[in-house]
Amino acid sequence: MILSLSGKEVAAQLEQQFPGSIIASSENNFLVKSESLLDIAEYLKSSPELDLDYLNHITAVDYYDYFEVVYQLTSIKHNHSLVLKTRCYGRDNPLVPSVVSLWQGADFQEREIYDLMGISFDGHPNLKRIFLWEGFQGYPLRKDYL
Amino acid sequence: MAIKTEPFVINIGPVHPSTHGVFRMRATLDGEVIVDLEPVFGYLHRGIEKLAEERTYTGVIPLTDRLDYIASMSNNLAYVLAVEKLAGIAVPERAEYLRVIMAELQRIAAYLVAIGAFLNECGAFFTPFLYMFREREKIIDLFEMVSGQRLLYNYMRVGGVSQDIPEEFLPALGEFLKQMPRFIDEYDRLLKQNEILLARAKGIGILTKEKAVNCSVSGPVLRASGVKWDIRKADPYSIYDRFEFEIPTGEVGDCYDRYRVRIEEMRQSLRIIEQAMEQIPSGAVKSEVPHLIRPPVGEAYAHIEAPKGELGFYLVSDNSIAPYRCHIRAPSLMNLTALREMVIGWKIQDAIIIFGSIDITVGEVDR
Amino acid sequence: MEVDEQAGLYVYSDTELDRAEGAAIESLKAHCQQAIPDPDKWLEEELRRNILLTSVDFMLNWARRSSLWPAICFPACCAFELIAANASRFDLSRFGMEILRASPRQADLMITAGTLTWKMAPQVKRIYDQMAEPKWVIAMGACGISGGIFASSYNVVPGYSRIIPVDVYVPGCPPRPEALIYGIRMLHHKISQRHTIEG
Amino acid sequence: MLADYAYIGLFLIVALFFAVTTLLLPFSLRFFRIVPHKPNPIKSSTYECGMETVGKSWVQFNFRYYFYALLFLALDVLIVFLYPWAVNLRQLGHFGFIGVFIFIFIVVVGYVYAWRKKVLEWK
Repeated sequence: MILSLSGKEVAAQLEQQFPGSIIASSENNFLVKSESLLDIAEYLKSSPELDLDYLNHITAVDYYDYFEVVYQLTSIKHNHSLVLKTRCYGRDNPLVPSVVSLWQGADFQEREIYDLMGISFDGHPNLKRIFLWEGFQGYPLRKDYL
Repeated sequence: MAIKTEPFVINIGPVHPSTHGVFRMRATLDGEVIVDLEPVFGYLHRGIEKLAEERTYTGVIPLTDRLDYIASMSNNLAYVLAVEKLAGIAVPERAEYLRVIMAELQRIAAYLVAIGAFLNECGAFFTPFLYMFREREKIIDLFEMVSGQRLLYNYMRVGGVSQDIPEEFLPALGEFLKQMPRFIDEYDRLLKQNEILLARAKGIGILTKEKAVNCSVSGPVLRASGVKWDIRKADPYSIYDRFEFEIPTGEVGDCYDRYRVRIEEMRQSLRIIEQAMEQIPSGAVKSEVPHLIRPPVGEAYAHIEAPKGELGFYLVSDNSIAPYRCHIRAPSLMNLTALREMVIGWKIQDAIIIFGSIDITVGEVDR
Repeated sequence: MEVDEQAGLYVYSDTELDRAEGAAIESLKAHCQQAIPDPDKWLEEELRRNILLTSVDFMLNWARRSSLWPAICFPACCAFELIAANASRFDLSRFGMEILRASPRQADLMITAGTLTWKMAPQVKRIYDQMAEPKWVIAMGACGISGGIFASSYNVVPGYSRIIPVDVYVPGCPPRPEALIYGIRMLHHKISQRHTIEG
Repeated sequence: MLADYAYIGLFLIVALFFAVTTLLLPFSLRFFRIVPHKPNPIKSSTYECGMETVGKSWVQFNFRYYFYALLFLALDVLIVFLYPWAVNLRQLGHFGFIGVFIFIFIVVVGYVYAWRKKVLEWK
């Protein structure tokens, strides 16, 4: 049975290493500032007892006044999983650091979020539209897309 | 003195017999060796995630049929599990067993198509494909008996299944279970030591264990690389913890291992169906669920072991009748992440075989 | 991806290619807002009566009708009903259609099996233009007729008749192989009325 | 003796007739308008899976493919000479028999040389 780590425990562990970067942590997920996302993810992947080496999926949800990017990570060895979230504000050019350097599986998913939701990921080697064509106006999955 | 050769760009394009649908690879070649390969998606992007936001929770089920149209029972199951997890709906026993039987039959049908297409690309032009389709027609008859449709069944509902099985279903299923193992053995005997298949598939397109995990590959491709990770065992959903079956894994992770893993998994699926047939109770097939479900505000992620890999649905609800956000974790798209590294350095015909052994469905890649 | 600068070889950069393809899609989308009328002049009653089919016409129509080779244009789910129709159980080769030609040069029938998106539209139009005359089109499935379940999507062409003239529509989602075979029989009736030698 | 040449003449005529008809058939069908003739620029462009072709195809490719053709040519010419020899083997007697083997030996030496130099295998 995949044990889904509770956000609170992991937040407690990370509090001293990354002071002030954890905004909120509820029962099953764990919200992080987007600036410190990369090094928290680096820690989650490399720490031996967490060892979250398998990225299940990345999703973006449009809550009108902010975008929420959800990462679901799993450890194949310890058989536990964790949901990591981050938020980005502003509707013209929301920005989130890219985790392609840690998990190569994030490559196409981040391109898809950029293509359909409009969130750009800095540090992504080949960020361009994946499903729609180059001249397409607008980002279809946004709530205010006509 | 290195021979100066010029690269040559070719589109293994959207309309191509071996790209399993409208998938395009822009390959740069040096002679016949592939120097660089860029997959291009989007030729079947119907925007299912946007359409799901304008339909009720029950209305999204026909949309999920058309995702991976070779395994639409598994798509239904994944979506329905996500909604039940979100809304906290219990499912009666008989419905759980029916779902397991349908999902495992669908896995066999999807693997038959996968192996048939893979051998078709290895050069056995259409003979194994017709063999496979003859067996798949038997499974489609069973599905037609249950749901009335041949390909896109729309059979499962939130809280159970849409209708009970007719009484001649179980004897027909027993008949199918009797002669399917014979077919798999005969087919395996033909191909296990086949020199052409060994020459074409052994040691080609090797995906190492670390690269597979790092590229979030899942399903038979991950198990062929030696990672023992099957969601039916790792995170048993519905009632998969009541059946015992093994998880076959390959050693090297080349095309031949992927083929072997799929053949072994068909046998394991047959075992699961047998056990499910014996233990199936009678009773209701659908719990009382309001037609317009209004799940509480919140989010849920449920994933199953679909024939292509880990198929997951991430649902966000704002207590209205339509899902606020419905993201689909498409295993076919993830499995293609490693395609570029696996293919560079090989010849074109090996690239076609490596692509065929990953076995994607473009409906699920582009959504 | 720059390949080799100093030798002045063709340097292909994918962004420039994508932009060109995007422009082609935009122009096609702007151009095809109206459905192309179906070529069904042969249906009018009085025209059918006084068609005097010469024996050459009869022979040609019989030859063309009984060896229609479909070009593969396999976007989505209907493709698997088309393959099932081709496989051993429904066996399309009874009608002389046993081989699905990969290239449009050797095909004279295009069975459009699946949803058409705006990104795929220029390619399907190009395949149709590259097929040799005389050629026919069967729009298979609800998506081929009117965009079907995905008609309200931002990226789906509402029906193949927007970009290519369609001869026979086969409804269903996906249509059963028997329905497809009935559609093909209808096409056979249409071909047998065809008047080849004009004037 | 003369009659034998008649057979060759007849054979030549039939071959010529066959070649000419297959060439002229499309033009005559088009002339009588049996076959519709509607050329357009897209139809005459090369078919590459529904896409426009990218770049040029007159590229310099590896020399090994030319080796392949070279070896085939050498061995094919060898076979062409074997046919007349095989037809009247009995009249030629021992002298013909040994002569042909010397000829075959010469060509096979070239083939073994190419084989040892691993020209036909490439990873």
